[in-house]
Amino acid sequence: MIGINIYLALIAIATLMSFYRVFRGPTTVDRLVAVDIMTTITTGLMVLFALYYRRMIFLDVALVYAVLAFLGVIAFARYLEGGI
Amino acid sequence: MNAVSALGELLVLFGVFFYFLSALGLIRMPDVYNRMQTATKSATLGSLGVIIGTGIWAVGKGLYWGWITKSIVIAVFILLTNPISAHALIRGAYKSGIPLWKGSVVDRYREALKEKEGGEE
Amino acid sequence: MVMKRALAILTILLIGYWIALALSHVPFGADKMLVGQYYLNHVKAQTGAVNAVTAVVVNYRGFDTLGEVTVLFIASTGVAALLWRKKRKRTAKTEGSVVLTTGSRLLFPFIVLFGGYIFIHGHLTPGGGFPGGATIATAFLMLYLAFSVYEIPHKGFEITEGLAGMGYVTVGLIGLAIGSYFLFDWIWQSWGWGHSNIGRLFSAGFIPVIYTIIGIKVGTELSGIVDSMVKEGGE
Amino acid sequence: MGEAGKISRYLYTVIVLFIIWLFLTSSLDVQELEIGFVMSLIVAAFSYELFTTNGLRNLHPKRIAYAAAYIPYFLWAMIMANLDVAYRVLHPKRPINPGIVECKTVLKSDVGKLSLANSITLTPGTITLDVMGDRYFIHWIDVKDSTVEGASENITRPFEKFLKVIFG
Repeated sequence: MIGINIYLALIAIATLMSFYRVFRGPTTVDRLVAVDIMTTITTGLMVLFALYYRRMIFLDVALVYAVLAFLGVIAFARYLEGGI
Repeated sequence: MNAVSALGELLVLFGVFFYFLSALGLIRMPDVYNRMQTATKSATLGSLGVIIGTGIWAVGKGLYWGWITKSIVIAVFILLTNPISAHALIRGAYKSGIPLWKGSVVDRYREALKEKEGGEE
Repeated sequence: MVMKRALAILTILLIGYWIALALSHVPFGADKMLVGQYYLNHVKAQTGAVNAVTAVVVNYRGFDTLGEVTVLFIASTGVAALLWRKKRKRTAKTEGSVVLTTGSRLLFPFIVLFGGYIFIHGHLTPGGGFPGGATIATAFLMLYLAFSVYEIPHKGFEITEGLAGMGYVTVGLIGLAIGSYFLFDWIWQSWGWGHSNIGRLFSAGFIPVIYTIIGIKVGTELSGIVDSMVKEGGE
Repeated sequence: MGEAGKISRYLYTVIVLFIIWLFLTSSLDVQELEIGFVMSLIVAAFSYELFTTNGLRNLHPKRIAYAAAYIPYFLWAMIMANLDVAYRVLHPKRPINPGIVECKTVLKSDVGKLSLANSITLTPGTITLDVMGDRYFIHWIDVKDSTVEGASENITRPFEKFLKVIFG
């Protein structure tokens, strides 16, 4: 149908669109929410990249990234609540 | 182009659409709580679509069947963790004192917190 | 404010342009390094690893990796020494809500298993002991984040770490005894295990063994670092 | 319902971890299965206390059947939620009417509360803000009913009838 390159480009554009909120803020939580969404979208991008290169082992990279992104967001959220 | 890979590609397209929706929600909504409302849901569903779609698409292209199981693992992980991180973030936002949007109608949480403090004193 | 930001963006663009300019003359894919080519040509026959990077890290440069593990050990000891104070406590004011605590309890075994998966498959996938160990440490970090009173079992971790370090040296010494040099790959070269099934799990000589040891050691060390950093001095 | 015995909890953890391992390696090679079994035994040994309180009771056929029925229901609710979000985001006037409401739940176990909270977060217009005992505080993008009973009727009831059986 449309082809994998187009999808990759579209997802990258969506990531850039959420990057707007990281720049604008205005509060820290706004930026964090945007980062959370960005990491989620990036995980999808990585999975699609694995298909682009036809390497199944790249899926592991996406999973590690998902784990680390989750932990990062949780750490910041707990910090906002007051102390870790 | 067989039916399986067409289904996978369709799912990917579906997911990409929701990714866009989530980014758009992030830009358009007025305050952080509403942004979280719109962005988290559509990003999670979009990920489900893209990731499982990629697995099905790969199998349809004649790659190893393990693609689909592994993509299911990633999808389930995201399905489990994304709401948790959204919950932690919104709780952190509230606790760090960000006010609700001016058009909000009711705030039971503040009442409950006050009640709790009053009970302790 | 806008001026400053615009200046920053301009600087970044300029630096990016310079880097792109400098790299545009380097031909892509043409590798002039002879030793790299040697590794790529001989890696399957000599080590049995599908992933050449892993073979270089563990096999050809095994001694350096031992040094890296030592550096990490020193780093973790150093952080503990630097942040050491008598009564150190957690500063968490609020317990995580039931959603976060239950979620981390459910995810903890999965993340540890995934870390194990990464270091066991070091010779087949782009993983290995260091990322695997780091993933295991993140599982403990998650427990720290979720519960306000959680602590790692310090005694058990120290013993495990010491045993893992000794295990690494022991594997190397067995190599010295059987073959000719320290960290000689005795499983692959002398015993010849796994020659028939390159690409399956039980192959590549002692790479999975070493990586398991490294994974456990890195995991415990990084958890120790997390523990030292999360706590702060009380009175 | 009290805690299950240690052996039951351990076995349940091993089974779950082994299934996850199968999905993760996506291979039926004998060597992978052996290592996976050993890894599940080791990991389960030091994580079963955290992982589960119900043990093998979770594998009761009735619970599994309800869980299997819950998945399509939940996916459907999620797609509906996203169409709702699409409407709100793309509508030029942004029709939102947010607020924080309180709900009561009948679920007892922690895992049940977690899945209810996650389900709420992913379905139409609601996101869980905090849980205190059996009180859920929910940020609702379009408040229709600000009383406790009305909100519970709208938000938590549909999921509870499934989750009550699955997790107790």
